[in-house]
Amino acid sequence: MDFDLGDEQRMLLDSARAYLQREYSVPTRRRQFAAAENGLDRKQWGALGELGWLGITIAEADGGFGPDLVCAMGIAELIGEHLFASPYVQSSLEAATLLAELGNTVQRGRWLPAVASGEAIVVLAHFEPGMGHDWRDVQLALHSDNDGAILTGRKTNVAWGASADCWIVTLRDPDGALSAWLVDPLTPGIFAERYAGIDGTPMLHISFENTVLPASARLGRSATAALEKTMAVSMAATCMEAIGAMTKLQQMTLEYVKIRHQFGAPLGSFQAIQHRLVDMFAKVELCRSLGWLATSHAEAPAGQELALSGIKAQISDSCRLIREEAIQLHGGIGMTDENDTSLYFRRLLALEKHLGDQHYHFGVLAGALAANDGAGLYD
Amino acid sequence: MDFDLGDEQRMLLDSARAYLQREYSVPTRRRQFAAAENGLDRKQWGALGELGWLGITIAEADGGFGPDLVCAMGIAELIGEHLFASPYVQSSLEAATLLAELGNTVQRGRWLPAVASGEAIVVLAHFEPGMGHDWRDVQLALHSDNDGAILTGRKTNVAWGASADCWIVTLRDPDGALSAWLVDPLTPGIFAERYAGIDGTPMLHISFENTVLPASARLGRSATAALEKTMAVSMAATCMEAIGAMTKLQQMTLEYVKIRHQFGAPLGSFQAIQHRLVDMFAKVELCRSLGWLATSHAEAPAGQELALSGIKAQISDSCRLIREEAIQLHGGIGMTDENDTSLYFRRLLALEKHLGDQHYHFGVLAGALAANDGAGLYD
Amino acid sequence: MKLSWSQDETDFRQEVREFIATHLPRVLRDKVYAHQELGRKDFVSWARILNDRGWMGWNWPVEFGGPGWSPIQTHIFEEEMWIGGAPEVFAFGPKMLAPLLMQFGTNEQRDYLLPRIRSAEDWWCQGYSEPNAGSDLASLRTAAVIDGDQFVINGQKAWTTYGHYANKMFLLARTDPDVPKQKGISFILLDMETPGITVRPVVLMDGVHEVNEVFFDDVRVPLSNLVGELNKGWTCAKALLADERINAGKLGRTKRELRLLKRIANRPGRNGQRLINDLRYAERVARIEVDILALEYMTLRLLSDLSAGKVVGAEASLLKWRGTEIAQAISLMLVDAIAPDLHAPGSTATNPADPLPQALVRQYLNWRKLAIYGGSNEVQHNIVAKAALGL
Amino acid sequence: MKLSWSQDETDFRQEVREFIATHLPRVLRDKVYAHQELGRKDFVSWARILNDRGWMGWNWPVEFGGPGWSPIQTHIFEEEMWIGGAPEVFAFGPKMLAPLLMQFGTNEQRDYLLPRIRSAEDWWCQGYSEPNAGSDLASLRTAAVIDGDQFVINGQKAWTTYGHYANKMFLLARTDPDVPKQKGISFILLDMETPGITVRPVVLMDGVHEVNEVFFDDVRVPLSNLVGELNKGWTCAKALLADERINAGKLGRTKRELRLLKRIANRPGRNGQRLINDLRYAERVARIEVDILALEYMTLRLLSDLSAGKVVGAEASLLKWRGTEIAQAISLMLVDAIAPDLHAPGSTATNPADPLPQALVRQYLNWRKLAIYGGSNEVQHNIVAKAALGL
Repeated sequence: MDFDLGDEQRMLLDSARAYLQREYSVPTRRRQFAAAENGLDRKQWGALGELGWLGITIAEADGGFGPDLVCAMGIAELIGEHLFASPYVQSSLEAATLLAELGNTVQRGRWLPAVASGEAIVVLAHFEPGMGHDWRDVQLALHSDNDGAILTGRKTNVAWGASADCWIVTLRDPDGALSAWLVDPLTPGIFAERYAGIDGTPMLHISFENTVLPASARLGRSATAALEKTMAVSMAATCMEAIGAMTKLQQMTLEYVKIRHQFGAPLGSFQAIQHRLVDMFAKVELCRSLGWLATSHAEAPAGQELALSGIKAQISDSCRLIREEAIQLHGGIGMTDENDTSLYFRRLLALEKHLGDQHYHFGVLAGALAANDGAGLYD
Repeated sequence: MDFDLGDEQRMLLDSARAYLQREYSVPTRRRQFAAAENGLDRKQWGALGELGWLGITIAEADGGFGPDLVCAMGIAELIGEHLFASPYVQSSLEAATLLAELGNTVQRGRWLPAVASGEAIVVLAHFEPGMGHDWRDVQLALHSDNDGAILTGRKTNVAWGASADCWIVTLRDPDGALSAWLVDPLTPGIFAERYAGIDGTPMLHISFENTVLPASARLGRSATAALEKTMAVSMAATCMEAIGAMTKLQQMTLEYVKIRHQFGAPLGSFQAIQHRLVDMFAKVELCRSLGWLATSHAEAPAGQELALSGIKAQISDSCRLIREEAIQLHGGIGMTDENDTSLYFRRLLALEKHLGDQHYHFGVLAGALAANDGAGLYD
Repeated sequence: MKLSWSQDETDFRQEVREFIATHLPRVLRDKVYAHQELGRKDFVSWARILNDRGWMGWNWPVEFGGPGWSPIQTHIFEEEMWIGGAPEVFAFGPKMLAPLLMQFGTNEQRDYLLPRIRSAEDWWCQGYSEPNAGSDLASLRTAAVIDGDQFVINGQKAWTTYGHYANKMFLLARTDPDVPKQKGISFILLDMETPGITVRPVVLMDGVHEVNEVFFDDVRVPLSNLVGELNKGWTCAKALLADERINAGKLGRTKRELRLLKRIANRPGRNGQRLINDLRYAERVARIEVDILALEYMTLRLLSDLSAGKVVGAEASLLKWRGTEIAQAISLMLVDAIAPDLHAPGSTATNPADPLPQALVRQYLNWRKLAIYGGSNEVQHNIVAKAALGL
Repeated sequence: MKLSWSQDETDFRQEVREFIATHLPRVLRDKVYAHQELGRKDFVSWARILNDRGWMGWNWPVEFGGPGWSPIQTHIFEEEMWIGGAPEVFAFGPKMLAPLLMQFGTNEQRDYLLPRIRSAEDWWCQGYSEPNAGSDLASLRTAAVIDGDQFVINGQKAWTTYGHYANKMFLLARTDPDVPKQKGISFILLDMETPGITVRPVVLMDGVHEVNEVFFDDVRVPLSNLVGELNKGWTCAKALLADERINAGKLGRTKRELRLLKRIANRPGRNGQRLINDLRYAERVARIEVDILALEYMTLRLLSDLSAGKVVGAEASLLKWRGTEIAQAISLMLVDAIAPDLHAPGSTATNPADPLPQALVRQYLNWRKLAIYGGSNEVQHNIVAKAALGL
């Protein structure tokens, strides 16, 4: 049992924290979404590469400085805390994991150093309309001859898709196995529609119409095991981001009740309010313990799927409680679009649902308990 | 929509309230269980007959003063409030309903006037070991020739069984239908074991070993419809009794926090405590509204089974909340056997479980919603 | 005691239902059912249809031009309006100001204003809340100073719902700064066109402009716009606040959303499964159904008390907070039912043919307000603690 | 960072587990698993076995005769004790008084008392709570007046757990009535045989005699029984209370009850159905499992902090209240699982061959205390509000 960070990890995270405090704020996020073409400043992205954020998940042999998942999860937590809008999780965690697990020498050489430096952004196009919470439920099928694949169908909820230089698209092979493909967004037969996620994140809805992918675009043979690992990593990152955002929102609420006066006294002097803030604090601290456990599991995800489900379930549940309490304790002011609280609220709603909400994941656990005569997270 | 009691109903309930206030208290209950053979004072029981309690559910033609279920439910509420220990629900509601629905002239004449006067006590022996919450799951089967029935097997949880002059035993006919039989407790081949329910109520566990019941003991042909009505009535009475007990426990807790000082002030001056008492009050008032609806449904139970399940579920849930909050707000003193709070706690646990707890009844509702495309209590 | 609908009540409900079915324009109804934004015109056009039937003052006595219905009838009417998909008739004019004018207004005020409320010629907004006086309403600071035969108003109101639609406002202003909080407040009417008034839109996190800030800079209104006595405005406001709370449960709307929830939960997903067949989800629906049932019969019980002339006090607070809790719970369940396909308010939906999912997210975001406005649910708890429990 | 057990930790756990498996008398283990009442002899016999192995002072440093384990090892040891079905070794002597003697005691007190705690020769009880000083401990009134070389103690203690088994008590008494609450309190040891002490049994609603009232009528004890400085007893008590809170989670016991819960939920009913196959019930189990997981890793995180020499403050309160909430939730689920067959404590069961159901009801009733004693969960909230949030 070792809960401590190493010195190098601590240094990288300290510098990341300092960077975000200096360079980023919620107003920056608003300007970012309002101004930049895809909501992303590529120059800043390059700077992150230099700071070591983007390559920390990538082996040195592939042009990175890692892999160090613990550090990456620490960055995810900071991203959540600062509501930093970027394809960090998509490119440096999801795509980098898939490329490292599945890519051949050419594919790795083409993309991993570029992801690590920030030169390239690669994102996963995985979800499908009506897919629900089960990431395994991929139905988009390829029709292939040996030279490649022909696709017709749709992917959706592709976060930062319009900023990407390359997509990794997941498909069903004719034999039902999962496969992953590197796809140039400019390939003929692709139509992308932009929209914003509930928290403002730029998203893509992608339609394929007889799109032809060359055989060389295929990443490895079966993508199932690599996707399992990727989803474990992504789930842990989602948890850590949520923990960062909850921590910040709980602190904002605490500060607010200390200054807001009603009935001649600060709100925070009323015991009923105090106890609710204590419950928020407790929820966040319990989630933080689970978040580091998720990180630990993401490093060696074999056999930890159920535990990750449980952790995501609890953290999703807390996302709801923390955001709803934060608004209620702020009162009307917290509901306004111009107040930061409402942005954290919407981000926490997105994180609650992303990769499965509490109802889905408690269902996974319940199903396992019922099927295994009561064996679940504990025997 | 008429929520008002009639004048006669009001008078009877006023006199019942006055009687209980004058003649009964929790210490009386303790003495009653400690002293009387079966926990019942037959002289007092006769007095209740004279006051009109026992015959209020029975038609005048059968020697009663009713039937007036609204009044009977009002009495059930008072019984709950005073923790009055008696076979009122068993004899005057359950048995009287079954006798009225199923009895022939001889059977009615023999038992109903005696139940109404208090001369006789009749109770239902219905539950079976391992039966769970579904009252329809009767498995004790009769082996019959046309002259009657031969029984081997067990009934349990027979409240006030040892005080009864007659039991009504429910059985499965050879064709699977439910039937009900009048059984003299002294019939050869019957062995009864006494025990106390969680709240102290005297209970019987009954074993039948080749017990022979004459054909004349049979109540009507099929007992299904009559049992459905009986259970609706009994469920409403359980709800009303729970409401009475919750009301009293909530009041006791309110009074306690007003006098108990901690940290230099009455507990009731702390806002967190105040809000919890308000939530208790709200729960009880919402239950009260449901309780009267249950009463109304018990008068015409056809098609109301689902609604009664929903009402019992909510009230069972509140039984838990109210008793647990009452103890927590009393602190240690409420947990002692000699404190009234602990008696109400145990009674509310019994009422929560009796005739199905919240988990069972919400399950009934959930099952219906799933089976009927979402049609439940509302369309 | 008979807790079922009488023939008269059933007939009355039928009459209301048929009127809505025949007179509510389909396009309006469809907008409401689809949770699309309604404009001023939409609201006013329906109000005029109601007025033609004599129902705009639906909770008014006959002497003031209302139908003279019982509290239970009023309840049935409102429920049918919600369930039938009618645009909301906002309480500000007909249900909040009007009863107050009947009780405290002068004859001139009544004669002039009540008919204009009924005909929807006037759209009233409420000037109560201020940035530093939320649930602690009595700490308001907007001042009205008497200058000759006029009040001169300076200050700021917040959270003014549909202030940008309204041509009139009733407000609470401080007319005596030297006495304790509640004592120096007056209840004043004003025209939104009066010089010195600025209405600033406030967009909530659902992306919708519904509330406003209203600024008063030397706004002059005649003294005759005072309702009731000078410095006795709190008495008026209190009567009105209680009314607002009974109204706030909005049981009919909750039932309408429950119906929608079931429709969505009963839709086959892409693998043919229906959410309602998951017993865990079905139990959540079951629990909310019973919660609604309890609230409904609690409401009917209090309305019945009201009919019998009893005073309904702290229990109205209970209806407000339980009603809003249940509404919020349903709005969350709706979001859960459509997740993970959540899109930002105002963003293009993946399937523009079905804008409902997006509208449901908007509703969830918007309905956070229910537990905050009209006296937060925490304040309702304080009220019950004091009034009902003596704490 | 590596949140999995090291080889050393696994080996240590195995060592403890094997010791329990080989040295814990079966009859004791079976009684514990079946939730049967244990007597003084049962507890003491197990304590002596532990002492023979050198583990009775399991959280003590080597210099005082303990094994010198790390906080994580201590945690593993306690967990295995619970899971293995060992009788509880009550904290009063080894875990509460002993660390305090090590910190504040005189050499004489340590040399005489610590070995007697390890050998279970002394059974200590705690004299803190009073009828009017529950969670507000500092308002206690029991007085100790100095008379020559003795304290003369008068007053009353309440909720004295196993006071009828104990031969010694440590108590807080007021030694200076003229200063504010916390300031005039001293920490005093006494012999339960001292004249003037009356122990009155208090039966709780589970029908069990576990706690007592203890009355002091001119009880004389030597001044040398004072621990620490005169009037500085609160400092001692505070150190001890924090310790009590970390202990109060009793995670291992919770895991043991979870295992029992699953065994019961997995038993076929009379129609062959198993409770665990009801996904609604399975979800309840799933939720409690994740609650336990969160509490477990929160505990390990704090123990890790403790090992690193960091001060663990308000978070210990959190462990106490979450731990007891979860334990209570499991005790309720156990009752739900065996309902409706609930019988009174002490009543003949329908099936005396299986007294477990009755014991589980007794446990549910008894465990209401968890959220009350050791500083109620409400007081824990107050502590966190002040200490961690600055409210």
